[in-house]
Amino acid sequence: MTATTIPKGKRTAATLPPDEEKLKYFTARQWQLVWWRFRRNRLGLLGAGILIIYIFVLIFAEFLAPYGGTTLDSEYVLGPPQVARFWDENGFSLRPFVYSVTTERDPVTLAMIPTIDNSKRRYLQFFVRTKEYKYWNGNLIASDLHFFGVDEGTIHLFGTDSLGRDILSRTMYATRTSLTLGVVGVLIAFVIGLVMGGMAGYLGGQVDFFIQRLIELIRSVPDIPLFMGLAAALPKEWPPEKVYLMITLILGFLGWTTLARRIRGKLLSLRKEDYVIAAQLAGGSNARIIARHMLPAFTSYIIVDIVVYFPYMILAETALSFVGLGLRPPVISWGVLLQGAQNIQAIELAPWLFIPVIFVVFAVLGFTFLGDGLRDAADPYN
Amino acid sequence: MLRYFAQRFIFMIITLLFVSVVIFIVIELPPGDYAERYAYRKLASAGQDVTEQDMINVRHEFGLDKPAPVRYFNWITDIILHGDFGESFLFNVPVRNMIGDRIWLTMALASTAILLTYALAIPIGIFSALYRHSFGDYLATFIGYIGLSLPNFMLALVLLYFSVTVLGSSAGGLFSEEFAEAAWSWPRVVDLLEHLWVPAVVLGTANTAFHLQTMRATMLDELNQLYVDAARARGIPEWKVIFKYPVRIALNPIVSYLGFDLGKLVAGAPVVALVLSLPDAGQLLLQALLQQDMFLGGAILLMISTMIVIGVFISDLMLAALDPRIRLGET
Amino acid sequence: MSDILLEIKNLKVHFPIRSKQFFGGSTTYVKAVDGVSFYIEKGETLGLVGESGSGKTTVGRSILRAIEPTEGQVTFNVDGQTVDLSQLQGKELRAFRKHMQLIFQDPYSSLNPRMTVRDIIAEPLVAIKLAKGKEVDERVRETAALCKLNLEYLRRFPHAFSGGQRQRIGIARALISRPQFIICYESVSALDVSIQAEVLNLLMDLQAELGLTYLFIAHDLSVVAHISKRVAVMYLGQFVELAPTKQLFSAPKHPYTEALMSAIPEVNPDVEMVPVHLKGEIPSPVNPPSGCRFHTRCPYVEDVCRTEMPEWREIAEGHFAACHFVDSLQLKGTVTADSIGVVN
Amino acid sequence: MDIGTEQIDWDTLLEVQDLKVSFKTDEGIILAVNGISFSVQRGQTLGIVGESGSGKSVSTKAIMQLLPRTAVVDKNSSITWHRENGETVEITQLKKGGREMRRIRGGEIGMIFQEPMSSFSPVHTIGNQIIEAVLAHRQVSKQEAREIAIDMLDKVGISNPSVRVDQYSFELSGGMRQRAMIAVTLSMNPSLLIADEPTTSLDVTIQAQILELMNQLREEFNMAVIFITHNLGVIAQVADEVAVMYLGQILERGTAKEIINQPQHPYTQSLLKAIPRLDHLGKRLTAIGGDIPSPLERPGGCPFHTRCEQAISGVCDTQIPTLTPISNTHTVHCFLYE
Repeated sequence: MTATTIPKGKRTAATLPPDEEKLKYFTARQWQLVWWRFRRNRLGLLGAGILIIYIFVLIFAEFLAPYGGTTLDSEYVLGPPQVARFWDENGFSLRPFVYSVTTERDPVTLAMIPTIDNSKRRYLQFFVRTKEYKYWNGNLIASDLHFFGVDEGTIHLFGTDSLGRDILSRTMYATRTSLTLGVVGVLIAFVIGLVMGGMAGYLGGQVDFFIQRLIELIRSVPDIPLFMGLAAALPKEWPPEKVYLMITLILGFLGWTTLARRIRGKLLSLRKEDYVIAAQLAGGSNARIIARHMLPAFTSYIIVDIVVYFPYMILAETALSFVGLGLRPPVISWGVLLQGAQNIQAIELAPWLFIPVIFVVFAVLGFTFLGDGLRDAADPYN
Repeated sequence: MLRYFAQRFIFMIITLLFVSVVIFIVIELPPGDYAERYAYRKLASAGQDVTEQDMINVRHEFGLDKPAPVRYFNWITDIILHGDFGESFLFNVPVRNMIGDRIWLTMALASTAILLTYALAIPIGIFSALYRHSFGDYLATFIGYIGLSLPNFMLALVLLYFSVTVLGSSAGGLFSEEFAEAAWSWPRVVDLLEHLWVPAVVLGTANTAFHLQTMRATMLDELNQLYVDAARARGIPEWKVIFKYPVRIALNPIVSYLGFDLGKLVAGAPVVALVLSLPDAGQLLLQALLQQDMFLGGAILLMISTMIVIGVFISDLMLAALDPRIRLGET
Repeated sequence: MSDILLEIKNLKVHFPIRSKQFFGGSTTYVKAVDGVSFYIEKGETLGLVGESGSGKTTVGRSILRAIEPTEGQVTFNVDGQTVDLSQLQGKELRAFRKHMQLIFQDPYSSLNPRMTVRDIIAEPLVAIKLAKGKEVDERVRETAALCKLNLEYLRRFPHAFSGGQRQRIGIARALISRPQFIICYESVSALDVSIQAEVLNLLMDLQAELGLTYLFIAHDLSVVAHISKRVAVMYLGQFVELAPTKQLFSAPKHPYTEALMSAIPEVNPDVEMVPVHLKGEIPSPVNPPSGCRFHTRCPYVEDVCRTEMPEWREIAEGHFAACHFVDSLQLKGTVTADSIGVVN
Repeated sequence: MDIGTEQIDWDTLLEVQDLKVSFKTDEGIILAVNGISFSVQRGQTLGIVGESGSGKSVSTKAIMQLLPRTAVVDKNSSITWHRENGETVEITQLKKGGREMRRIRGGEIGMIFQEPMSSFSPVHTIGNQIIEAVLAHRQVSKQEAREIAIDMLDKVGISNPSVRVDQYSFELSGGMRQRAMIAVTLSMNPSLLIADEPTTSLDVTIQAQILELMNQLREEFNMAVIFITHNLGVIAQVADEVAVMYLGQILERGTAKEIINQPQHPYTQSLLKAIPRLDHLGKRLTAIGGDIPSPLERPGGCPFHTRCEQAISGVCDTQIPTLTPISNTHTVHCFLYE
């Protein structure tokens, strides 16, 4: 065979001119190589960046959100987003401010109408102490420190919903719910997939045959309609936590066949790899071969599969909750938030109710970019 | 070939059985049984008290006192032999009458979405692969990313907003007012087609993005195959080389996905139906599920699933027709 | 006769092929190796040649029990003891692996890319706990030096190396447990011509130095002839001929050997290649032909060949063949007897 | 080039002058072929021998304009094709997929590849691909083209051609596939056949059959052949003239007998000493030290100087040796002979 280009596997460090660079490359471990390749992928880095922000929000929601998820502001119902500004006709201010709002009752409809008072500035303050919260629903840390607030009155950067709840705060809590649900769902899918795929791929024979047929069968069953049926069958009177748990389980079951297939396929191909056979012929025990030779080889692929799988989870939860079959209030999730915006009137009257969808889109994009970037970098030896 | 056909056919039957069992379980899952509701609805609405004896009578009447396998058997034989899906507790009429055209509307919607998907994804995918790293390729990739990450109800709302504000008419529904309750006629079909494109676009977008990516990736693989160079070395015109060989082979995975496409589209149907207020099976399914009208919901699920499973079977056959390696049992 | 290291008796490897149907279906067998017997002497190189589908790969792997043989016996004479390999199980088998190793064909896929050269070479020692701590490092260094590997390379990963160097790493790994027996499976065929010679020389030097015994499996007859003392020829799962290299190449006794050797393009423009014409294609090992397996393609076929399987017998000292007409056929070798020197 | 002045009785079909091909990669520019020149005469077989990375395949792909988009052919390179009717075409000036180039591809220069399996489309029958080729180059009807296809399959020794014509490539064995590939190529009646390692993936007995078939067909069709291989045995058997390539350059050219019996270049010499030969059994092989340099670290001067035992320091590593004639038919690029 005459190579016209250098196959990547055979790529030597010739490209790194100085000798030290070369040596660095020659002695680089797998994750080092993966990282070197990954960091050249801009979209991948962008995805990772987006997700880091999400994780930050997920962990510090109480601190970052100016209000609680269910705090009502009767002074500002269905109010549009307030814009933080640095200057207006009255001049420039180093500290950002919003205008204050006064509410009056409409004498005819009796609805509360907020009006913005351009003359009064409410300055943004950082690290304010306002309402106390207990961290992470538990009693671990109690604090009243919030990232920001205003000196007087209220601030709603994303506006409020029909009950006067702050959409920014709710979006942050929803991020926590939806992402953790995704994580648990993916974990369930992954564990089942790993067990089934692992058994099929490693044991082979009858077990493999049976599991493969099972997967084939399950895959030919249209999954989402069935899961909608299952979700609908959940008793209405169940508490939100139980519904959350069941929805997670249902979503988890949604994906295990794909993961199991991939794991099986990878294991089968690994079992035939020369270096794995070499390890067997060296007298290595099964445990050693799995731990030392097979697992390191497929960890990176599994990570990619898991990352790539998240978007399905997120979108499925959003869609299920949106139509009312998934999570239900008082749980706050992206899908639940968007329930309030099911029709055209909502768009016309209060378009800011859709702000949470931007978070959904960016989360999905983040996972997709990261997944694609990782996939390209995952196998530095090919 | 015959053997392959038989194999796929048997597999289809097994799948259908499996699906029907799962749906039966779903139907029976909610707490309380049909008898309770039936009895309450019938007797309580008439102002009578429901006694234990009434319950037992009703249970016996509907065969609900029999063990689950027998109930399943009765349920499925009623469906197969008499087309009897039970009674909708929500509407108090036989499920069969409820579904009517709706299932066909859903199918028409799904088929339109699939056609739309193919019409967009295949040529753009080919273009992207041929002009890799061009501006058009990047644009297609970008649109693909967006298409995959936008929840379809969001897209529906955006299109709705657009049609109301810009076009001045609502894009909702499947028929104009004058045809909504009319009998089937040619103008009604035309009217349907005029309305179909919005939900079809909404349903098809994510799938189009997915197929676009698949098409592009397989095309890139196939373009590197030796047989492409071999064809060029025979002096075949470039367009013919591309369309006769790599394009033809890259179509195989798309065809093999037909069944799954149907599944994905049908799954999205209830959501879109809700936003666009479509009078199709998706909307009815959603209503039934939300109200836990399980006989109605189960019936629609069963019909939809059957169509998908048949779709999978057909795509298996089409793939065999397209790919001699499968037809001749090579792989 | 010198000591016998390894004896293989009636080795059979049949692979079941299950149809991909949903319901069972009947199981058929690929008879990859179907009754092979031979021995290997201590310190010699036995060459094994055959075309694709002949079963030479399976013979090698089943001797090492990388594949479980269906039938047959493999006995090893090691440290004054006779060990029946087919009786060893689990831990015993793993411990015994220090006596026998394999050098792979592909220098790229046979090294775990995630391990340093040091760890790759040390693997057999560590896997069966033959050494610990510093001793491992010492033996790795010693073995690497033996294989003419630069010791600075030990902390590098395989991706730093070219094919030739990688193959040396593979050889070092095979040698570290100081095995007596090594199977070289196409160990030089993936290498460039100019690199191949170096590795062949290394293998021969190591053999001389450490008294190794090789089973050298390859499709390139010139390479096999160069390194082997005796050569066996396989066809469709069976041995057809086995003889000292010189004898086999100058006076083959089986028509298949003759055909095979006549097909070698010699590096000599003055000698025109006159290949023996074989009819048809190599039959499927699922349904091998009756009688002599070569009869469907043999230019000298007679009726008896179609029905009766020829006996595998020793026709001269150390020269075995399986053909009904061993004594009557006048077959042509590719070289004259005196043009061959002594290799081993 | 003064080679070939003695062989005026053969008309030159193809002349390659100073061909340079480079590739743009992420790691930098790879000079795959660095200024090679050769010519092919009607009815003759030119063997190009070289190890991996020598650029032998790239040069023939350049002739067919089959190089990938990342490849750049130097402006000063010239590939001249002489038609049967005396016309001369400069291939480097032709549009890649243009009409003229397509006429040459297949119709005038045919090509067969190393992997007969992947040279055929898996979803089209063999006949379909032969008929397509015939129709592209000959004015015949579909029915006639099919007859030509069956006839060709018969000619290349495929039994039962009227059945085989409707089969797919995966239904044939490796040897049969390569025969079918030859049939596709010959059905267009080219005057030059480029064979890129056509027997490398085949077993020896099959290789022998294919080589024999090619020899026989070459005579019957009076074709010229460029035969690329890394196997010196095959070269010795098929080639009239041999070019030895190393790292994108031709180091030595001559008749097969000259190259194998009196090699001049140190690389050719060591190559011949490094391969086990049945007529030299028992002699220890002389290995060539070192590795083939990475294409990204191509040495300056003579490309072989890093591994050459006779390298003259200060000369071989700085200057590129020019062409030195050894005989009328034999030339070498080496300072030892300048």
